[in-house]
Amino acid sequence: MEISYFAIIIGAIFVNNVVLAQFLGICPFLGVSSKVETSMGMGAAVTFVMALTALVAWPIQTYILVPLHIEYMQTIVFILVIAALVQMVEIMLKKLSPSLYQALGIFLPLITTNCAVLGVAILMIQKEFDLLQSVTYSVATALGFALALILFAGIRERLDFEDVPKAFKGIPIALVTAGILAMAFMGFSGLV
Amino acid sequence: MNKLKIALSGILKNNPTFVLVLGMCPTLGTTTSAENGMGMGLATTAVLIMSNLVISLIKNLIPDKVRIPAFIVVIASFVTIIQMLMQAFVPALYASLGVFIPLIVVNCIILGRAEAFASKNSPFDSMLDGVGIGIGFTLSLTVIGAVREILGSGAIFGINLGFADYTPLIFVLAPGAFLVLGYLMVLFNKLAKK
Amino acid sequence: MKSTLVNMTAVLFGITLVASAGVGVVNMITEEPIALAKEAATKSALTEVLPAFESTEEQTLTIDELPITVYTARNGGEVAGYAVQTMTKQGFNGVVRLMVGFTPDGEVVNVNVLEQSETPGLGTKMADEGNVLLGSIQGQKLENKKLVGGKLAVTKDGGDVDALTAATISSRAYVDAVNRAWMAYKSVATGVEATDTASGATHTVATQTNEPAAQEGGQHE
Amino acid sequence: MKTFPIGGVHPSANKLSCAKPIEVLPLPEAVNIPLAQHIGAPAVAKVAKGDKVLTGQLIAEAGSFMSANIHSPISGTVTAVDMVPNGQGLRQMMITIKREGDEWAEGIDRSDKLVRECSLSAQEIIARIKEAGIVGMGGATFPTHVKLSIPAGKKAECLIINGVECEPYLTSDHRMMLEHGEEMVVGVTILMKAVGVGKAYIGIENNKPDAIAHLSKIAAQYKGIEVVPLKVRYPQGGEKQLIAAVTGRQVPPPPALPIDIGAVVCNASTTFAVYQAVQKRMPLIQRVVTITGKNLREPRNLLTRMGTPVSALIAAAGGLPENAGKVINGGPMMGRAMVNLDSPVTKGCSGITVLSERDARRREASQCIKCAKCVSACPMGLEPYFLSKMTQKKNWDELEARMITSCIECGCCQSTCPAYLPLLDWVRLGKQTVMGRIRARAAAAAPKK
Amino acid sequence: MEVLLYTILTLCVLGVLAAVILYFVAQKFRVEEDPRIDEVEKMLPGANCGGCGFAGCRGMADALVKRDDISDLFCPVGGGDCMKAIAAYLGKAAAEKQPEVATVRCGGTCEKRPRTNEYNGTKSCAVAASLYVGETGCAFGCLGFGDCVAACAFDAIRMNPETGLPEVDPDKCTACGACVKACPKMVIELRKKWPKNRAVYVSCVSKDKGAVVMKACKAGCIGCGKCEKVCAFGAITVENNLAYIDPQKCKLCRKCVNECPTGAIKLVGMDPLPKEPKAPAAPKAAPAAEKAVAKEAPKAAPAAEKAAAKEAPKAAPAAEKAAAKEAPKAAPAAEKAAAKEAPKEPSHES
Amino acid sequence: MANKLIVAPAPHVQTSQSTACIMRDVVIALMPALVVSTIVFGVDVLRVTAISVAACVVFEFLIQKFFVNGPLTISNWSAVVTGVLLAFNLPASIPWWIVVIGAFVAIAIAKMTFGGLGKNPFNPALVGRVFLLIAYPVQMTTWPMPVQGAFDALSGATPLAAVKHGAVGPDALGVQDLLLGNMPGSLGEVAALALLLGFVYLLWRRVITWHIPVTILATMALFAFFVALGTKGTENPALLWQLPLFHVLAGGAILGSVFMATDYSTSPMTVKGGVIFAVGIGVVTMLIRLWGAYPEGMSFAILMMNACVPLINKYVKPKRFGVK
Ligand SMILES: Cc1cc2nc3c(=O)[nH]c(=O)nc-3n(C[C@H](O)[C@H](O)[C@H](O)COP(=O)(O)O)c2cc1C
Ligand SMILES: Cc1cc2nc3c(=O)[nH]c(=O)nc-3n(C[C@H](O)[C@H](O)[C@H](O)COP(=O)(O)O)c2cc1C
Ligand SMILES: Cc1cc2nc3c(=O)[nH]c(=O)nc-3n(C[C@H](O)[C@H](O)[C@H](O)COP(=O)(O)O)c2cc1C
Ligand SMILES: Cc1cc2nc3c(=O)[nH]c(=O)nc-3n(C[C@H](O)[C@H](O)[C@H](O)CO)c2cc1C
Ligand code: SF4
Ligand code: SF4
Ligand code: SF4
Ligand code: SF4
Ligand code: FES
Repeated sequence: MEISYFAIIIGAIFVNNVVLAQFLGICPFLGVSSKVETSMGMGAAVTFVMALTALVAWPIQTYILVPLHIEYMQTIVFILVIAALVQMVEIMLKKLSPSLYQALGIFLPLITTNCAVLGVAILMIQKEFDLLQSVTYSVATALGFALALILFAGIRERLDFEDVPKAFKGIPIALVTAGILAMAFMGFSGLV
Repeated sequence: MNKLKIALSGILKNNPTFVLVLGMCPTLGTTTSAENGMGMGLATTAVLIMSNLVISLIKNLIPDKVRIPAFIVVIASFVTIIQMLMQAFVPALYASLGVFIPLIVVNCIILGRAEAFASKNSPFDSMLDGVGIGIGFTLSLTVIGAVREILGSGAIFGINLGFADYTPLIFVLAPGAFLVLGYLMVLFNKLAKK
Repeated sequence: MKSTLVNMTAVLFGITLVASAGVGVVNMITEEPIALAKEAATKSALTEVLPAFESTEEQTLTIDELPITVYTARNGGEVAGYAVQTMTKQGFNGVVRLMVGFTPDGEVVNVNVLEQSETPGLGTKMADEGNVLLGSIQGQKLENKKLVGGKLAVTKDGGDVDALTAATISSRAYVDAVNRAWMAYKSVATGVEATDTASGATHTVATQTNEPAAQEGGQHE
Repeated sequence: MKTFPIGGVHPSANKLSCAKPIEVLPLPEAVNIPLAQHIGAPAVAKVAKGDKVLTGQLIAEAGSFMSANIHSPISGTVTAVDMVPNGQGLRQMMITIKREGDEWAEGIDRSDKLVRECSLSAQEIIARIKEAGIVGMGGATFPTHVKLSIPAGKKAECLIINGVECEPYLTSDHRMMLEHGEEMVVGVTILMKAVGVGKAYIGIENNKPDAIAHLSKIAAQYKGIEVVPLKVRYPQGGEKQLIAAVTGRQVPPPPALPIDIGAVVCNASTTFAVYQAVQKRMPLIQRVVTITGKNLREPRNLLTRMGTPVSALIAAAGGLPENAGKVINGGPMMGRAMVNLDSPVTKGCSGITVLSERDARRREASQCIKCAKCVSACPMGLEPYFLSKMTQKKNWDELEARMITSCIECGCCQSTCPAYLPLLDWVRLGKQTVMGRIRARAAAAAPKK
Repeated sequence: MEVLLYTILTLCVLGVLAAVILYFVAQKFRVEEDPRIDEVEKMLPGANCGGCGFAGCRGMADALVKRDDISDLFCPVGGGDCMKAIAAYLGKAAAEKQPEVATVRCGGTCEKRPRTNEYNGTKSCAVAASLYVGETGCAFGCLGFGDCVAACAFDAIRMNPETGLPEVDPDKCTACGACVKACPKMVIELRKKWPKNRAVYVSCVSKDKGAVVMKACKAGCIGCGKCEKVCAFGAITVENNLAYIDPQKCKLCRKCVNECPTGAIKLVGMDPLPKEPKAPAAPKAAPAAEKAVAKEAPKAAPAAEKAAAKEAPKAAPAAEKAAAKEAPKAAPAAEKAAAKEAPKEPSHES
Repeated sequence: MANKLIVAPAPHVQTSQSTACIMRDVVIALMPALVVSTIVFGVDVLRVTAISVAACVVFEFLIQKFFVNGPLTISNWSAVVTGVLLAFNLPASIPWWIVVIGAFVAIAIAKMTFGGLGKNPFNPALVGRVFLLIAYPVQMTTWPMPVQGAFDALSGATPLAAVKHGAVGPDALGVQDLLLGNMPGSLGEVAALALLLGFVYLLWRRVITWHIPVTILATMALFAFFVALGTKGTENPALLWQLPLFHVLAGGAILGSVFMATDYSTSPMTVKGGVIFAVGIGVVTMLIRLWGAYPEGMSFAILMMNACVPLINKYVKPKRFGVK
């Protein structure tokens, strides 16, 4: 299927933002967004893992699951691969680049249980992308995640600073904010 | 520990949605109606009970380095089974829950409970914990779904309440999900405190 | 437990063995019901848009870069009608998928909306019974409509298909999908390739058990 | 017209006493002379209880380099050297003198004769200034001889005389420039010599056209002195703002000083005092003080001996009005509210402002509406709202990063806030704390070397 | 059947592959770390939810192990029990120390200390203190704007609107010292906490001369030195016109209280001695008692105090009342025991 | 002296321009547009505005009374501004209950949830508007015709919608019509000239500075210019000025840039930040207008950039004195 890369990118970042429109990866979105700097690290880590996932999951689907007619094993296989991969990257990063590990690695365990990663792997297969498209899609999705996360962290820092009403402090106000942000992002619909 | 307490704590004290704030994706993504919310809740509950049970059975056999992969394979298997069963017997619900069914695997609640509870407690207790948390999750999702359905489409469990023309559609869309959950959480905290 | 090579491997092997065996068995059990369910879904979509038929035969074409499936329904050897599963990406929120039924001589029998993610209350009206879009084409031969550049068009664009209120975009998408269906129908029914179709018919598989293009799970609401 | 580059406000000028000539306030019966009338170490008392002193006699000596001499403003007997409450009610070491006549110490030329020529060297000039105990009279009370001793490695390029008087109400510098313009300009030439520059600017806001005209005429007779009219805007008189307005150059953030960009700034009254000290050997024992306020019967400019109780000034202006709410030592933007009206006039006191109760009481603060008026009013380009809020949250590191130490405490932010938030109250506290932390850090780092 | 076979094959191969790769990667890239981090991580729920503000449980474990003060770290999933267990494991529970209590040393109530001006700036002691003397004539006393109240995280200190002075609830106070740091006037002191919250202290910090003090405040210490003379234990010193009672030397004999002409010495939790003090035995008994328990941190109260406790049963809690009545002779012992136990209480409370 | 002396730290003067005064000025600045709108659409305009303002004020009062402790602040007029601006974003034919829901969302969700005046990160009136747009798309996109001199070519669509769907070209409406408001549209967006009058008033009263509005409009015009250049510009030079002018005058561009993008609490605190913010709004607006599904992108663009404001405030600092 021919789809322009531009359309994939814009679509994944703005129009169908993972967090705000597709509801994937909400837990880290709410959990790791209280500081802008942290959320940048998380965004980078997710981008890395998602790209890696696409690179591994697509061949597995195309060259193993489909030929063997065991597509129903998609979920298990993908998640096993992702989990092992993430853990491996984490172990390696810790050794090879402690500074990078400090910046990104600490987010890695969180990512295993981030449904955005598995979600993207499944969706990219569903959308019948080829390998390059899949990688583009994954990275764009991750960037969308990072964008939402960083914007959101900025707002939450401000909310912390401003002493919002006690009852709303923390997650509730974050959810309300996310709701309004989602409304704003709806403005992009139809862009691609 | 009091067995009943284990099961009940998942509903109020450890409510996965309103207190632990876990598993937010399906909570937001599948609660367009009470029915969908409930369906998702039940599917998750089933996986949760079984994975808790199995993980607590095999907990002592698993080396540290492969703990996460091992747990996840167990969970994923149950999810796949549920997925196939739903596909076969409730295809409509399966279709409307979409990608969130396979994503039960990564629902933080399941792995979270596996690590926090099942890997430390007896199989029976773990199952009870699964039941409690599952019920808590299902109830929360049903309530959120119901609120969104009433506000957004003027119906509940598909029964039209007669004011559909006046309801703001936004509640069945993405922003509405966040808003409803946010305000319900405040409400829950207020009520739970009393 | 300590993480030695042997027990790490053994444990993961054991778990994957048991897990895969379990899942495999359940798969074997559910394979048939799933297929049946899918078939039932397709069938109900087909029966809704077609006159009575006994068997179908499936064919996938690519029209304007989108895959379109044509089901040729037969009663015995005779063609009872054509059901075209068609789609467009010009909906207000992306993909719209329709099943359009034609009589053998090209009259639109009915249209079934398989998938859409339009705005509830606006674009979703295209799936309502007796909506104006359907009303504009049901029971008619499309070549008799007011065509613009050989294609069906909404009134705003010079055609005579009435658009849904305040949802011109969705209406255009609907019409676009119907146009595609029409071309596919023409290419299959008359054997003539649709004039502006990029690539021709692809493979033809004459079994009913073959999976129709699955409904994508991307829809979220 | 020239002015400083960012921020600033336009408070109503209320220069009630600008047309009132300088008059001499009758000598007080007793004076209290604080030993710390300047920035730096307090002076060390040279007299004890019971000592007789003459007007202009040295009674306290500079305690260190950064300190200033103090002379007796009257003649009489020292009755006490003790802790006495100052204007803010805080106890301060003061010398109390009971007046007996007005006998002057020897060597002081009290005539009005203008002495233009000055043949002293720069060192000698600075020595005389030091001896006369001159400190900045623009409010900061920085010992002038310290300011004029250019540190090794630095070079002054120009002298700027601060005749801006941007504070509302105050007119003492204005009157000084009008009535003693000649002497002041001679003072400028002396200061130029002291710091070794050939160029001096006298910055005056153009709401004092008479002073601009008067001084321009006089300055024309001298080489290298230029009167620079400035657009009216508070805090033009702030040292950094004035330098930027006149020369276009900006002093970098602390710890940089004006001298780092070659500028030396002296207040107009200080310059006059320098003239008197160098040419007439007159120590700094009196100054012009504006006593003003909308409800005062008679706002005036009074030549006042140091140590005179503020109450005497108020009495000379017709007494404290019935509805008086606040008495401020200085002007309403930067002055300090007083609790003790018996406290003395000091070297840095250019005016006493009396506000009615209605004007004095702060309006009720509400919440910040993020109008950013404080940000655009801040002449130092700071974010007062953030600084204030962060001080309340005790986020000192962030405060330092946001350059709270640059704040000149001008009050533009607070006076412009439509929510009436007490911004400067907090910013000042935050600044003090952060400066303390910086000093502590420096102290901790020092011994290691 | 074929499909089943492939299923099993694929997954098992992947599983084994994952295990082998993970093993070798872990071997090759092993990093030495504080083993306690692993332990603590295990004690955490492992939900990796990020709810603690760290990225995953390991981040939290790392912080728990590495930070000295872990009181502001909290795992919402594990809850209080989990945090307690970890604190115990890491041995980071607050070290036990002599119990202390924040004590406000200013008696200048609204009534005793007339307001001379009206403060209209930010209601903050720090702001007011850096501006001027305060609303009263006393340059040393409490300003009354409650910085200390705002500083207390335990709601242990409250402003009494009647007196305009802060009051410490000794049962809630954890002696964290936040208020002491917050007070710009250094009015608050952490003093030894006696059983039943008893205390004797000079409730004034003014170093002004007596005459100045008397003008500003009727409750201030004028530095007359009478208390210093009457104290048998040398606990009181007068310096800069201000008396100070050393809590380590004070035996709560209360003689100074009656001596003070302005009432600046405050007595808490006990009735004052009768106006004409007789109690001849007391001073003598005391040193003996002191010697006996010299090693015990909070020294036993002298017998005289016991007598007082009997005289004022309403002040003392029921249990002690009973003890005092039943065995007046044994009282000192009982009290001693109580005193020994006392120190542990507050740290449990925290 | 009657009382005790009052003591406070300097400064001892405060501005007379209070919060209430500023908000009142905004209301005054909106009045010309209200008058023009009433002439164009009839008394319905007053009905909608009155309901909106009343509902906003009542909701704010109720919430402060029963849910938040703290002083009542309805006297600061900010709810009135929100009410008027919300009304200005609605079609005149909107049913009353939708207005009330919009006011509720604006005040209760977008403003008071965050702590009220000055703390909300998103523009309340716009949140209300966008909420309604998504919730009641039919009612929100049904535009009444001007009571006099209906403009046929548009047949009930706003000029932007009409142009977007290719029904007419950007030159279909004369500049005069756009300036005077002779077109279907929401209450406040139709009268460019009246809005500009309000702009001048706000500038004069020093309520806002020119940076944000002018930058937004300039960005939009530039964007449109380049688009025109890139598409048909070479064949039809008139388009080079028609398209930019059209986009600046039509729809909510002026209303949004003058009154809504300048909302204090939801715009950056520095001039530099404001310019970045404004460029963002201009670009996003044009993206949505030209290629998105919605004919009008101003509301979404402002909300989207509102979300960026905390980051802008964090990283864009004012020009510090003495720092190069
Ligand atoms: C919240 C919202 C949702 C919309 N959803 C749709 C939709 O699903 N389908 C559609 O064609 N237009 C949709 N629109 C677009 C507008 O209604 C657009 O003006 C309309 O499609 C074209 O106008 P007309 O059909 O009245 O000529 C939506 C608009 C809004 C504000
Ligand atoms: C620690 C310190 C050192 C100073 N050193 C010099 C100096 O070497 N040369 C100089 O011209 N001014 C010096 N100053 C004076 C200041 O630049 C300035 O004139 C004084 O602080 C009063 O200015 P203000 O009223 O604007 O605050 C110094 C000031 C301080 C506080
Ligand atoms: C906000 C502010 C406003 C000031 N306004 C004046 C003023 O109007 N006139 C003046 O002579 N000094 C004013 N000063 C003091 C000057 O900064 C500086 O200290 C003085 O001009 C140096 O001269 P001096 O040391 O001779 O006083 C002001 C200072 C500040 C911080
Ligand atoms: C210049 C200016 C513009 C304003 N714009 C809006 C606006 O667009 N929407 C709104 O709800 N309130 C607006 N207000 C009112 C008020 O600031 C707004 O309710 C705050 O966002 C509430 O915190 C405005 C106020 C001013 C001074
Ligand atoms: S007082 Fe400080 S922060 Fe406020 S305007 Fe002046 S320099 Fe800026
Ligand atoms: S001037 Fe006042 S209201 Fe405006 S931003 Fe600054 S602190 Fe807030
Ligand atoms: S701040 Fe600390 S020491 Fe002070 S009262 Fe509170 S708990 Fe006690
Ligand atoms: S004790 Fe200190 S901090 Fe507390 S109110 Fe008094 S002056 Fe303020
Ligand atoms: S359920 Fe937790 S990230 Fe999606």
